[in-house]
Amino acid sequence: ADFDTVLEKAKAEGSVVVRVTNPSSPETHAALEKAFNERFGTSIRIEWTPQGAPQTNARVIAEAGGGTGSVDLIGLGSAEDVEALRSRGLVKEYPWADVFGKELPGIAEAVDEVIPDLRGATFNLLDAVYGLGWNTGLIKTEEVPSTTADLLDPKWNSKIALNAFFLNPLPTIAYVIGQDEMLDYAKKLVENKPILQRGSPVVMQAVSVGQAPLGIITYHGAVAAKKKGQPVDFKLFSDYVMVYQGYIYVPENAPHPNAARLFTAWLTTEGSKVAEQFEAMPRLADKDSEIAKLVAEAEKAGAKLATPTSLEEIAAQDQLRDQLTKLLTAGN
Amino acid sequence: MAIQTTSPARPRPRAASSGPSRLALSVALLVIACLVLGPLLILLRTALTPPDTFPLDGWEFTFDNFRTILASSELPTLLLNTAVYAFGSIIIGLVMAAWLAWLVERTDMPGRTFIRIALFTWMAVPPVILGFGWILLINPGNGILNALWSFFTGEAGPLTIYSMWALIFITGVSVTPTAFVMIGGLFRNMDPQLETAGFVHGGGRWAVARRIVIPLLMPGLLSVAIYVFIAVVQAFELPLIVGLTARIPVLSTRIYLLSTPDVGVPNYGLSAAFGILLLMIACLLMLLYFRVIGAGEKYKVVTGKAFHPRRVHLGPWAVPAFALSAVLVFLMVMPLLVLFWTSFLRFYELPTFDALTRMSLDTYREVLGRTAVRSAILNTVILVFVSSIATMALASVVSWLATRGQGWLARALDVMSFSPMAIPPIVMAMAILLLYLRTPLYGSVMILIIGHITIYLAFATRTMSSALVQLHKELSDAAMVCGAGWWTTLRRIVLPLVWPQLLNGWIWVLAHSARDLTIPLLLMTNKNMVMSTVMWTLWDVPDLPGAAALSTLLVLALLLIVVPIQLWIARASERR
Amino acid sequence: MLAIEHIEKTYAARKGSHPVRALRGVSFEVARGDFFALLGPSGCGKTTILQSIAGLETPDSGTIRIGDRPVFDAANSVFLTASQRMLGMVFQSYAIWPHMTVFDNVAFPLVHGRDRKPREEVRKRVMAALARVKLESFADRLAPHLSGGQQQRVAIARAIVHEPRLLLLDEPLSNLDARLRDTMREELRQIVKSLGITTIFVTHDQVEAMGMADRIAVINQGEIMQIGSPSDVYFSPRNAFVANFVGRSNTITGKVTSIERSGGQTLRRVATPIGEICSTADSEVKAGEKALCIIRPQAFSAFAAGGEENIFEGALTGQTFLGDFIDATIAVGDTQLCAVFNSYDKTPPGSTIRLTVPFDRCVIVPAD
Amino acid sequence: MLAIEHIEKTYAARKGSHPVRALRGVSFEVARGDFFALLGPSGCGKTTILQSIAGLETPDSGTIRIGDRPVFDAANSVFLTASQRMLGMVFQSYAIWPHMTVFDNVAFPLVHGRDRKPREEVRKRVMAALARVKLESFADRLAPHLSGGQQQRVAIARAIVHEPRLLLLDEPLSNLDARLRDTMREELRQIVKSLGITTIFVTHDQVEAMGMADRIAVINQGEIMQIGSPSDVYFSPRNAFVANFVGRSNTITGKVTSIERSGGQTLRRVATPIGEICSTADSEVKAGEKALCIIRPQAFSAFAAGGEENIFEGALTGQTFLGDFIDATIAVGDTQLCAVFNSYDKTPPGSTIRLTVPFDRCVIVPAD
Ligand SMILES: Nc1ncnc2c1ncn2[C@@H]1O[C@H](COP(=O)(O)OP(=O)(O)OP(=O)(O)O)[C@@H](O)[C@H]1O
Ligand SMILES: Nc1ncnc2c1ncn2[C@@H]1O[C@H](COP(=O)(O)OP(=O)(O)OP(=O)(O)O)[C@@H](O)[C@H]1O
Ligand SMILES: [Mg+2]
Ligand SMILES: [Mg+2]
Repeated sequence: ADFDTVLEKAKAEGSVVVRVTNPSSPETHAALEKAFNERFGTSIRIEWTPQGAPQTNARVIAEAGGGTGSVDLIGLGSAEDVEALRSRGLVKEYPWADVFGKELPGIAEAVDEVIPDLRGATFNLLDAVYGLGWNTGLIKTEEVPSTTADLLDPKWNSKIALNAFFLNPLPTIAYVIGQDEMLDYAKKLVENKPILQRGSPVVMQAVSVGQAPLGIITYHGAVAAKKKGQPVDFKLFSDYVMVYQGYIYVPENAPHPNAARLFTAWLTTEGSKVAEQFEAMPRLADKDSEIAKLVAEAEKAGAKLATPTSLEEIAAQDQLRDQLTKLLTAGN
Repeated sequence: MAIQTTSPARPRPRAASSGPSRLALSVALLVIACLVLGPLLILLRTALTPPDTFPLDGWEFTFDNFRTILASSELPTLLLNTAVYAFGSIIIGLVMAAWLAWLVERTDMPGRTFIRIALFTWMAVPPVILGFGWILLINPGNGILNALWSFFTGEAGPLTIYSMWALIFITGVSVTPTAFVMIGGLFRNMDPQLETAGFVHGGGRWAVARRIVIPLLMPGLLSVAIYVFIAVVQAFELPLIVGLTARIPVLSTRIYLLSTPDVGVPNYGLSAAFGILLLMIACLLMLLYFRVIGAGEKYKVVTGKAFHPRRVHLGPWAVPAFALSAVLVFLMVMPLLVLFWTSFLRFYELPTFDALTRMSLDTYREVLGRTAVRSAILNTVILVFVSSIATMALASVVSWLATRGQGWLARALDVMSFSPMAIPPIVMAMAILLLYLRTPLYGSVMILIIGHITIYLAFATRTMSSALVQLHKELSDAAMVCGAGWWTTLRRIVLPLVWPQLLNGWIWVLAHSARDLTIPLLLMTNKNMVMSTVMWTLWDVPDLPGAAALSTLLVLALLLIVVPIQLWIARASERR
Repeated sequence: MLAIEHIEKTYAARKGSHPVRALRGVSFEVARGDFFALLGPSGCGKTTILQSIAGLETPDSGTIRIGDRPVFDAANSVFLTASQRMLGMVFQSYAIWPHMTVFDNVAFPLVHGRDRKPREEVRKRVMAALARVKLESFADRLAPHLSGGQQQRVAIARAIVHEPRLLLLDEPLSNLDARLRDTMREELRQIVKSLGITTIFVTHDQVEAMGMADRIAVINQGEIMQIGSPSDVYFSPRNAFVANFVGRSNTITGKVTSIERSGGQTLRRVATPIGEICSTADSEVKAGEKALCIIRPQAFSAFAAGGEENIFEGALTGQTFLGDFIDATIAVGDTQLCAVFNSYDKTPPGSTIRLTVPFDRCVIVPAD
Repeated sequence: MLAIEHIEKTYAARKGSHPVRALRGVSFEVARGDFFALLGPSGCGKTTILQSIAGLETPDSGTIRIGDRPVFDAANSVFLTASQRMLGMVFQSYAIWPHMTVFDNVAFPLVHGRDRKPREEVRKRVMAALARVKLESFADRLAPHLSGGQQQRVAIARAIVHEPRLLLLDEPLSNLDARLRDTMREELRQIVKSLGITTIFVTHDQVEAMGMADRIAVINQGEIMQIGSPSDVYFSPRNAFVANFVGRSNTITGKVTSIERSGGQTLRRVATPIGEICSTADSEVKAGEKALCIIRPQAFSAFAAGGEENIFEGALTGQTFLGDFIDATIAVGDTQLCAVFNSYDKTPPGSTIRLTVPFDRCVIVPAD
C-alpha cells in the first residue's frame, strides 16, 4: 500500500468513527476535523464519541466474532488494552513509516515512542503523568506533601482521594521497587483511610469540589481544571514520576480502515499540535513541552520514572492488582 | 338415583379453566422466552468461561469464576456486609414508601399530589451522579450540611457519608420511589371497609396495620422486597463511592472491581458467575413469593360488592403528617438541589452569597450547544417512550396471564419475566450485543429499546402482578359472562382498575430508561446516542457542572410528563 | 344508651353527579339493651346512619352520644374514632378479611380489641360464637373459600364474639335461607337480650324487623317517618308510606264525611270509590279532609263474624301461590283489592268473594 | 335448553382444610323459557352450580349442555369459556365494576359483548334497563357511590340489558326491601317471560322461589332433593328436609299402622305421640314402617269445617307477632306444634286451641 492509494480509498470511505476519551472538548474535535481535511484536501467526517478503551474493545471483539465492525479508532487505551485486541489478531502491525513517512515525517519517531512489544500496532497520543493534586482552597501549598511516602503521614488520614481501581497509578511504583514493597506500601496507605473514587477523573473531581484536599491526579486533568478556574494545583512527586502511555489504535475490523489510518497517522504527528491549542495533550516525547520539562526537573532531583516498559512486566502485575483489589475490598 | 363414584385416578379435564386460555399463556411465554432466554443462556455460558476470555470465545468450561467468588476468605465478611446493607436499605425504603403511600393514597392529607410529583422527579438522574450529590452534601470535609453546622456551631460537622448508616440511608432513600410505585397503587385499591372493620372491632391503628393492612399488601410488599433486594445486592454504584472509602466492602463492589478494571478486557465470566448466584437467589425468593401468595384469593381486596373507596380523615394530624412527608421528600431531593445549584456554576463551589454572584446559564448553553446533544434528545425521546410503553404493555399482559392462569405455565411466565433482573448489567449489555449483532436492529435505537424492555420487564411485571392479584376474580368473570373476550376484559376492566399503578410504573420505566447507562454505553453508535451516554461522557471528563446541567434538564423533561399525569391521577382519584 | 340528634349528611357532588342528601336531620334514642330496627327502602340512608354511629362516616351536623359520652358533635368538633367506640358491627358487604381463616377473623376483636383475652379464653369464645352461627367445622377454612351465606355468618360471629356494648347490624341475614334466618334471628335476639347489648339493626325485611325489634324506625329518603313498637308501626301507620312499606296495604283514597263519637270510640266515615268505609282506629284526620284508608290484606276476614264491619264484594281476578299463603286480587268495582288466602284454600278464579273488615282494622291517614 | 348431567365438584383441600364436596352428582333439565329456581340452605352448592353453568368454575365430571351444544363435557374435554356461552348473570357479590359509572356498567354487554349495538341503541336499551330497576336518575353516578341495594339493582340491569338466552341470577334480590322486591320480582318475571329467556334463579327465599319459578330444585349438601313445580314441592315434599326447608313444617315421628283404600283414596293411619294422624296424601310409605307426618302451620284450620279431619287440642304457649301473621306455638301433650294466626286475631296466652287438619293436608314421608 502506498500513501496515494490510502488517500484515495480514505476519500471514498468518507468518514472515521473515533472512540477516544481525549481530546474531549467539542471545540478540539471541530478544529481537528477542519485541520485534517484541509491538510489532505479531503472531506472526511470525523465522528467523535468519547468512550473508554475497555468498553470499545469489548464491543469490537464481539463485533469481530459476528463478522462486522463499527469502530475505526480506539483510545486512549493502556498497553493491556492494545494487547487485548492484538492477541486476538484484531490489531496488527502496520507499515506506518513506509506508507505515511513521506507525507508525515514525524511518523517514524511516533511509532517508536511506544513500548517495543506494541510498536507499529499503536501510537502514544498522550502521556498520563500522575502527580499530586490539591485543592488550593483547603490546603496551603507549603503543606502539600512531596513524596509518596509522605502520604502515609497520619496527618492525611481520610484526606487523600485515590482511584478505587487498584489505586492506579500507584502500582507503577512496583516497576521500580518491586511488587512486595509496593504491596507493603499500599497496605500502609490503606491504613490511612484514603477516599476511594471510581476512576482517575473522579479523583480529580473529588479534589476540585473539596471532598478531599489531596489526590493523585493526572497532569492534563489538572491543566484542564485550572483552565476552568477550579481551585486545583498539581505537582509531581519528588520520589516517583508515575506515567502511563495513552494509546490509540485501529482495529482490523474497522469499517473505514484507510481513512482511519490516515487520520491516526496525522493525529499522532501533526494533529496533536492542533489539539494542544485547545486542551492539554502532554507527551513526554515532546521535549519542549511543559510536562517534559517538569519531569526532567524531577528526575534531576532524584525522582524515578515509574512506567511499564514491556508487556511481560505488565502481565507480571496481574497478581498485584488482584491483591490490591482484595486489599481495598477487605474491610476492617 | 345411581351415583357413579369417581375414582381419583381418573385424569382431570385440564382444558377446563375459567382463566385465560393456554394458547394466550403459551404465546406470552414464547415472547418472554425470546427476550429473556438468549441473555440467560449467554449468562450461563459466560459464567463458565475462563477469565480473560470473552463470552462465546471458545468452548472451554471452568468453574473458576464461582471458585473465585465463593472461595475468598473474606466471603463471610462480604456476605454479612451485603446482608446488613441490603436489609437495612430495604427496610428504610419500604417503611418510607409505605408511609408516604398510605398518606398519599389513603388519607386526605393536603399536598398529596405534590408529594407524588416530588417522588418521581429525581428518578431520571443516574445513581452515580445522585450519589455525588450526596457526597457534596455530607462528606466530612466540606459537605454542605457539615459546613452549615460548623458555620453555626464553629465545630466540625458531625455527618459523614463514609459509614454504613449513610450508605444504608442513601440507598434506602434511592429505592423509596421504586417501592412507592409498587405499593402505592395497592393501598389505593384496597377496600377501606376491610380496614374499618378492624377499627370497629376495637383494633388500634397498629393492630390494624399489622394484622390487616400489611398482610393484605403482602404481594406488593414481597414483590418490592424481592425486587429491591436483587437490585441492591447487584448495584455497585453507591457501595463503591461510599462503602469502599468507609471500608464496608460488599459483594457487588468486589465483583465489580475484579471484573471491570480500568484497563484491559472486563472479566465477564466473574460478573456472570455472580449473576448466576443472584439468579439462584432470585428463583428461591420467587418460590418463597409463590408459597406465601399461594392462594391468591387471600389478597383479592378489590371487590364488586359495596366497595366504597374513602379516605381517612386526618383531622388535626393532617398538617404534621404533611410536614413529616415534606421533610422526607426534601431529604430525598436534597442531592438533586445540590446538582441544580452546581449546574449554574462553572465549577462546583459551596453555596455562598459570594458564589451566588457567579451563577450563570453558561453551562446549559455549552451543554445544549453540543451537536451530540441534539440528536441524543430525539433518540432519547424515542427510546424512553417506545421502551416504556412496550414494557408496560407486555408486562400487563404477562402478569395478568400469570396471575389468572393456573399451573406451571403461569408460574414459569412469572419467574421468566423476573429473571433478567439477576443478570448483571454489563453481562446483559454484552448478551444483547452478541444476540442482536447480526440483525438489522444492531446500531439503531431499536436495540436499546429491546435491551431496556428486557431489563425493566422484571420491575414492570412485579408491579403489575402485585396490583392484579388484588382484583377479585368476579370482576373479570362478570365481563366474561357479558360476552367479552379476555382481551376486552383486560382492556376494559382489569387495566382501568389498576390504571394509576400502570401509569406510575410507566413513568418509572420511562425515567429509568432515560438514565440507564450500561446498555447505551456498550451499544453506542453515532446513530443511537442518547442523553445518558452524553451525560456519561460529561461525567467522565469530568465536567460536573455539565453533568449537573444535563441532569437538571432530564429532571425538567421528566416533570413535563410527571406533573400532568399526577394531576390527572389526583383528579381521577378525587372522583372516587 | 344511644342518642342521635339531628344528624345530616350530604355526599358532595362529584363530576357527573349531584350532591346526595343522604340524611336529613335524623334523631332517635335507643335505650340500653333495646333492639332497635331501621327499616326503609333501598338507598334511604340506613347504612349511612349505621356508619355514622360507628364513626366510619362523618355527618355534616348533629350529635351522637353513646352511653353518657358524645362520640360525635359537629358543633364542638368532637369525634371519637371507630376503635374507641367499642362496637360490634356486621357490614352490608361483610368485610371479611380474605387473608385470614374463619377463626382468625372471629378472634380479631378478642385478640386486638380493647378488651384482650388470654389464648384459652379466646379459643373458647370464638368456638362458641362459631357454634352460634353453625360454622364450628369451618374454623380453619380460609375466609374466601366460603359461600356467601357462610361469609355473612362469619361476620355475625365476629360482631358478637366480644359482647360489645353496642351492636350494629347491616342486613346481617340477607344471604341466609329462611330456616337459618329463623334460627339466627332467635339466636341473635337471645344473645343480645341475655347480655343486655344494645342493638341497631338495619333490615329491609319487615318480618325480621317485626320479629326481633323492640322498636322500629321507618325511614324514607333520609328522614324518619315513624318510630314505634312493631305493632304500633304495623297497626297504626302514620302515613301511607309506612303502611305500604311495613307489610303490604290496600290504600283507598277518599274523603272523611263525618266523625262520630260513640261508646268511647271515634268512628270516622270515609267516602271512597268502593263505598263508605268506617274506621274506629285512632287518627288525626278531620272531617271534610281528604284521607287514605289503609286496609291490610290480612285484615280481611272472609267470613262475616258479625259486629262492626265493612263489607265489600268483588270478583277474584288473580291468585299467586307463594308457599305459605296465596296472594289474591279481588276487583271491587274498579278498584283492585289485595287479600291473602290460606295456601290450602282452593278458590276458583272468578268466584265472588265477600270481604269483611272490622272497623278497627281500617286505618285513616291524611292524604298528601 | 339447559341440561346438566351428573356434575360433581370437589374443592381441593388447602392447607388447614379438608376437600369440600360441593356438588355430588347434580342433574337437571330446564326447558326453553322456563324459570327455574335453585333453593337450598346456605353453603349447599347453589352458587357453585350457577358458576359451573356460566363457565366460571370447572366441575370435576359431568356434562352441561346449553341449547343443543355441550358447553362442558369432562369426559371429552369440552369447555366453552364464559364469554362464548352468551349469558347474563347477577353475581351473589354483584361484581359491579367500581371504576365505571352505573351507565357504563350496564352498557358493557352491549358495547363489548358478542352482540354489539350502535350507540343510540345502547343508550336506549341501557336507560330502559335502568328504568326497570328504578335507577334511571343514577345513570351517571360512579358505581361505588351507591347503596348496597342500588348496586344489586345495577347488577340486575346489567344482566338483562342484552337479553341473553340464558339468565343466571344468584340471589339477585337479597338486599332489596320487601316492596321493591315484589316489584322487581314482577319485573323480572315479566321481562324473562316476554322475551322467552331461560332463567336459573338461586334464592334462599321460598316466597321468591314460589312466586316466580315454574319449577324448583331443592338442594341439600350438593345433592338435589326434589325437583318440581312450586305446589308440588310445597304440598308433596318428598322428605322431611324439603318439607322443612320449603316453608316451615311440624314434623311428627310415628309409625304407619294401616293403609286403607276407600273411594279412590288411600288412607294411611299413623300412630304418633299426639295421637293417630290420618292422611290421604300420596305417599310411598308402607304399613309398619316408621314415618314422619308433615303438617304445615298453615294447614291447620282453627274451625272444624266438618269432613275428614285430624283434630288436636292444646294450649297456646307462645306467640310472635311477625307483621303479616302471628307465629303461634301450641303444646299438644309433650309436642310443640307450630301454627300461624292472623295478625288481627288476639288470642290470650294459655287458651286452649283446637287445631283441625284435613286428612289431605297431612303428608307422610319415610323417616330416615
Ligand atoms: N373456593 C372454595 N374453596 C373451598 N370451598 C369452597 C369454595 N367456594 C365454596 N366452597 C364451599 O363449597 C360449598 C358450596 O358453596 P356455594 O358457594 O356453592 O354455596 P351456596 O349454596 O351458594 O351458599 P350461599 O347461599 O351461602 O351462598 C360451601 O360449603 C363452601 O364452603
Ligand atoms: N359515597 C357516596 N357518594 C355519593 N352518594 C352515596 C355514597 N354512598 C351512598 N350514597 C347515596 O346515599 C344514599 C343512602 O345510601 P345508603 O348506603 O345509606 O343506603 P341504604 O339505606 O343502606 O340502602 P340499601 O338498603 O340499598 O343498602 C343512596 O341514595 C346512595 O346512592
Ligand atoms: Mg345499605
Ligand atoms: Mg352462594
